[in-house]
Amino acid sequence: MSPEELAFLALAAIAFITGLSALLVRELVHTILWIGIFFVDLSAIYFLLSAPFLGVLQLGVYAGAVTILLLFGIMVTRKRIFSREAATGIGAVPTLLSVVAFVFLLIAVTSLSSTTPTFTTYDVSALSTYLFGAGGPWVLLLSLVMLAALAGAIYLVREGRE
Amino acid sequence: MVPLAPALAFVSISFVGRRWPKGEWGGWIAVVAAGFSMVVSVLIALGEMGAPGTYTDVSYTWFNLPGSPGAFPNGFRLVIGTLVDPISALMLLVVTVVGFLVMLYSIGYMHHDRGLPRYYAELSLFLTAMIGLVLSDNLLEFFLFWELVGVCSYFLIGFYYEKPSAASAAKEAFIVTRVGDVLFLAGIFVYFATYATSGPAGGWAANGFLFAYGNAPFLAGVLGGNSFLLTVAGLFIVAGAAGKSAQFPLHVWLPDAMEGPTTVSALIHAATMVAAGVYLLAVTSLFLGFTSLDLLVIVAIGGFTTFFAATMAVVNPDIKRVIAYSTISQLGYMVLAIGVGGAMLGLFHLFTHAFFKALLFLAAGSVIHAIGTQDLFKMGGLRKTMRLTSAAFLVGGLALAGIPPFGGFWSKDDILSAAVQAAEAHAAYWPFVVLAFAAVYLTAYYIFRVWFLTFSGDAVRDPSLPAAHEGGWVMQVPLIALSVFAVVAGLFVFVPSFQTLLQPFGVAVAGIPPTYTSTDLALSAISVVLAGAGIATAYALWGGGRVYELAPRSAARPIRQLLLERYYFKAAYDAIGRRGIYTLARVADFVDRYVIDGTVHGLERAMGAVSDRLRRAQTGVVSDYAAYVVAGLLFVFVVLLLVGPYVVNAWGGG
Amino acid sequence: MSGLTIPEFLALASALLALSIFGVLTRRNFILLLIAIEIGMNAAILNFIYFAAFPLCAGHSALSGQAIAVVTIGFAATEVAVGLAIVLALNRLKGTTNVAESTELKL
Amino acid sequence: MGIPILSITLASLAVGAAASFVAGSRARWVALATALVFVAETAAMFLGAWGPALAPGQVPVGDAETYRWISLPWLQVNYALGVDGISLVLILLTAFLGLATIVYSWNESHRPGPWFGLILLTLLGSVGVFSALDVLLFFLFWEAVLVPMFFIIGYWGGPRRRYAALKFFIYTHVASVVMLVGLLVLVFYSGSTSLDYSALVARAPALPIVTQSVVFLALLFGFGVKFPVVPFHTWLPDAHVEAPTGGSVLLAGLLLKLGGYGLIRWGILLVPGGFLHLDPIVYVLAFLSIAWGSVVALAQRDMKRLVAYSSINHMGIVLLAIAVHSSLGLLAAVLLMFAHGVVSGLLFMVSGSVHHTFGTRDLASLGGITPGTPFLATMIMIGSLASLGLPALVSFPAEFGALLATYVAVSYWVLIPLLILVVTAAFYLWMMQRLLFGPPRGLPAEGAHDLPFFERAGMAVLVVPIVLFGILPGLLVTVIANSPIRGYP
Repeated sequence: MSPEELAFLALAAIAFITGLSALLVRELVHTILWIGIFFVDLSAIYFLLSAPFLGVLQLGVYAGAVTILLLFGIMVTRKRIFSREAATGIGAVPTLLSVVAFVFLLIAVTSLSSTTPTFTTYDVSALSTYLFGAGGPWVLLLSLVMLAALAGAIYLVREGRE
Repeated sequence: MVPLAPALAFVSISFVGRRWPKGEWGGWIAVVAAGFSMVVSVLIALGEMGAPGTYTDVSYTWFNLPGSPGAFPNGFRLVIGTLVDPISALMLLVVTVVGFLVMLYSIGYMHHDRGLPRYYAELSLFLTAMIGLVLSDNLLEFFLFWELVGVCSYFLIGFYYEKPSAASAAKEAFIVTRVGDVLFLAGIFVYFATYATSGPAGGWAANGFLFAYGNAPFLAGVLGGNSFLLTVAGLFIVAGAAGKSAQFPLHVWLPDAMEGPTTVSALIHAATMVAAGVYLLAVTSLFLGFTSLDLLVIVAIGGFTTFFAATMAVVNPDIKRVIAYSTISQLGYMVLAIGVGGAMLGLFHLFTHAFFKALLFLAAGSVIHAIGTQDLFKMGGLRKTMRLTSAAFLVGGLALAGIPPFGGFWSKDDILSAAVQAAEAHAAYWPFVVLAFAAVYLTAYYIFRVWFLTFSGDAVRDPSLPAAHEGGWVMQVPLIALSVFAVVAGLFVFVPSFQTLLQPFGVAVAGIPPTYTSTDLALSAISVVLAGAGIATAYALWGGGRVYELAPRSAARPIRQLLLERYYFKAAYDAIGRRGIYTLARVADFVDRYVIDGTVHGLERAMGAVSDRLRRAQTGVVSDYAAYVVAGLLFVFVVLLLVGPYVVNAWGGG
Repeated sequence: MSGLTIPEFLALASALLALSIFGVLTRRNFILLLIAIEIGMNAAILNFIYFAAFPLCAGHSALSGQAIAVVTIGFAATEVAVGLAIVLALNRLKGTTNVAESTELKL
Repeated sequence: MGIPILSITLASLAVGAAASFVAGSRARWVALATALVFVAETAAMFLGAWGPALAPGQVPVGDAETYRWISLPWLQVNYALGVDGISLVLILLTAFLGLATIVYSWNESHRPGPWFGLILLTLLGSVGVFSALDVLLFFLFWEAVLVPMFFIIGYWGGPRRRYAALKFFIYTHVASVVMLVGLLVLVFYSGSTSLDYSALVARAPALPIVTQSVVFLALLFGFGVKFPVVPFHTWLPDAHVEAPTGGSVLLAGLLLKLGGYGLIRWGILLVPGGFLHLDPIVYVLAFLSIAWGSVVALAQRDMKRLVAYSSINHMGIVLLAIAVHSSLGLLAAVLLMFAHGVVSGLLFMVSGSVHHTFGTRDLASLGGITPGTPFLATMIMIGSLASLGLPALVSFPAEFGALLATYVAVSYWVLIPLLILVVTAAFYLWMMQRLLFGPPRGLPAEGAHDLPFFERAGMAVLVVPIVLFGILPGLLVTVIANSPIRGYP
């Protein structure tokens, strides 16, 4: 077993545990903590897959901005920041559904060709060339959506003040 | 050209008739048109007499579907045309002569009625259609005019439409004959389909399906001489003829049809339209052919009806109805004649019968016109005030009874001797031949019962009736003319040039002219003796103004009741029609309204209930919706995963 | 990076997606819903990046995998921003962030 | 044909309809002018109709017009119009009925603008259905007939008009959706990206029998509801009873024919294999409709309901003639559709006039109307006699052909429809006896006036084809034969 493999398995285990913990803990602020770790952990996986730009992006956007935003949301909507959520039952049906989904996905995944494909790496500059060349429409679309989202978010937040 | 004149009369009277100040104007137009047709018909008949067996056919395409492979390789072609041959010339004479005389008589008889333009228009239309029927050169055209005369009959029976009994009699007549008509149509289908799918290519494509002398051997050849199909087709034709000619068991409508004016009864329900059934049988037997089973059925129907109808005539108190039963009975003789292979003998009887039966009806009409009732038991002693009518009725009665030398004797006698000959070959015919002989006795009895009740005696039995008087000259001339015909029509058979009209193939037909061997003479003697016995019985019971009453406890009373109720046939048909079919219709209507629509409404309510349940699933909680989405997606995926490969294979691989 | 094969790797993504579904279906707090959705998004991004690194068929421009991942991260961030705006509006209107208590969708 | 006569016809009807909507009380003149123009255009089409005969697989090309409409790599929709003998005869029927209806309802005072506009829209849709040669175009016109009829029933109708209009709409709309699904399935299975009829008719008959059968079932349901075939018929009596007279005339005269036309053009010509496979079902439905319509009609007291059930009976015979699947049968089916169109149009007009004149259509409470209203009585007679198949009137050659073809195909089964003809005669005679004969009953005390001029004129417009084509059916037969039915056995 190669070091990369070992590293991946460890990171994967961490990702699953942190994700689960983020959803299950009853203290919302702890959730933010767990999800932060989760994002950082995924960022490491991206590095492992030789996608350093995305790893950085993950760190910046998710581990940074999104986590802060979520924390901010909790702070605004709560009178006391550290308060436990009411216990919610886990529920048989959702569990069953998610287990079925997992099994189904596993089956789907194993049905894919398991021949080890060649590992390819990319330059960051190649990615940026692609993004602002052939992938231009994607970026354009993203910017449009962001603009619309900006307007929408402002509207949503403003409306109640009047 | 023959039917054109009455057709023009029909059109002109129906469009402008109401504007004319007097109904008679239309009547005169109709009379002139009918007279014109009569003259042309006589010319045609003379032409046929001059050249025996002439067969002239002129036809036009009516309906043409070009050929295509498969069922109709030579296309589909229906034609309309006129066929002039000896027998159509004969029928033409009957139709136009009686038609003209009845039209003339109508001017006087219908004088007091309202709606005369309608009457003359319908009568002219009838004459047009009847002439068209006689001149038809194929079965379809025959059927077309067949239905048209049926409709005219319907309207004319219902001429006094304010009378509910007239309206319902008209309906009954139409529906009962319609039963025969649709079966006739089925028969046409068999012949047409046989001919269209395997007919001679050139002949079919060029001429369509015509009455042609070659058809009978052709059909017998294609279908096999005694085949099931040919038999069935023949039976369908027989059913159609039975409906039109009021033969058992479709006889019920004719007595009720007497609700129409007497002139109509004379023309349509005695001389022409009802004879169309016989004509159809004759034409079919000549051109298309019957199988032996068909012939047995025809003999059975004819012989039985002859007797059956005569029994009902014996007790009836209504002067017109007695004559109507006698018509049914006489038509039975004609049918019998066709069944025993003497189609031309049947047509000859049709010829003589048309005259003497029209005479009887017109004479009866004269009586009704004079005293305004049809009840025999109210009449009496009219011989004194209505000498001409009484004499005319007597002539008609003698002709009907079959007393030589009057018309009915010669034709009926021929039929009976032919029937006996045939029965010697086919033992199964015997019962019906015997019935036919028995009917001779009954016929003489009932018609003289009518004569004695009406004309003999001293005075009218019901004093409230108006004083009797003869009608005007327009009514007397037809009576005289028809009396002459009634006497001499039977003798025509000895005229060689007239014989050619009864020899459609231009060759001699058995019994034309009648041969008198010793057997024939014996049979004639029997029938004359039977007729004389009938007259004697009538005189004994009713002569000199007597009225014969059955003893109160007589065993004959129930029989009389049975006969008066017409063997309960009408009641039974009414029950089938009203109780049976109408009840079925009510049930079907109920099913339609409540079961089918109820199912629809039930579905609607069920949908409502289901959606009401489903609505509860809408909790409004986002998570629940998400659960539905996920479950649905997963379901689709799983199904695709499990079934997908098979589907892909089934579609031919992807 | 030679030892890693597709199933092992994608198994992680599958597990994360299942986790995300589980979260969305059970959690009642709006913010937790958002977090669960983000986990699912990350599972998807992970797949994109993975298939960029191990393209299934040669010659395919695998760079698009990474490009889409970039765009998706952008979308995800946007989504969180809008989601939080909704949370704020909801909180102001109803005084709660519990989705079970906002049932406007019900007929 | 250099002149796009079909497009001109459709355009003139559309312009007329639009003008009627805004013309207010002058709409009747607009409508009359449009109808006359329409008649002239129909006549022009007939003059161009004597072209060469068509083979079974061939597209009708009488006046073919094709323009690309929607062009996508995976979908080609054309604006394609064309007529052959079948369509032409039915367009002629449309012309007669349109003119008659407009003249008959000349004195419509209740919002005449929309009334005449909607009638013209119905005509427009019908002509479109009869000439469209593209699935999408056909469907658009098909639906375009439904909508105006819905409003005609729902706005000008009788007391239960809302129920009737809704029932009519739901039934026929569900049916048309099923029909559309069937046609689209056919298009996609045939591997063609074009919705054009010519593309379909070239490929569809070669599809596997199973596919064809499934498609045919969908089409049979879709067109069958329109026919209507028992047991999907209950919308018809309700719609007729509630519809205004003009609506009834168009409903019976035209809308039912859309079903028959659709089944021929888009049904059996496209999926002959499936049709033959499922032929027994069609026979059963046809016999059922014939018997059911006639027997139920016998129990009706409302004149319009009676005529409506007789329509079910007659359209059953049309279905039977189609089921026979021979050239004679198809010919007779088209001829019978024409005949039934004009005859039932006339009968619904007289029912409407009876209602206007005497205030009721209840046969049990009316009687002896002949002396007071002889013209109306004559029309009732002509209509009834034509409907029961009297020779020399237009139904007879059609019924004769249909039943003869039935006999050739299924031999003695033909006795079922034949004996039902007796029942048909019975209920019409019963109606005439009740209404025309006997002592006067239920008449207004001051005596009824015979019909106003425009009602007479409207009926006269329909009597002309009834008598003319009854005596000379060959005129129509020659035209109908100029169509793919020539290729059938």
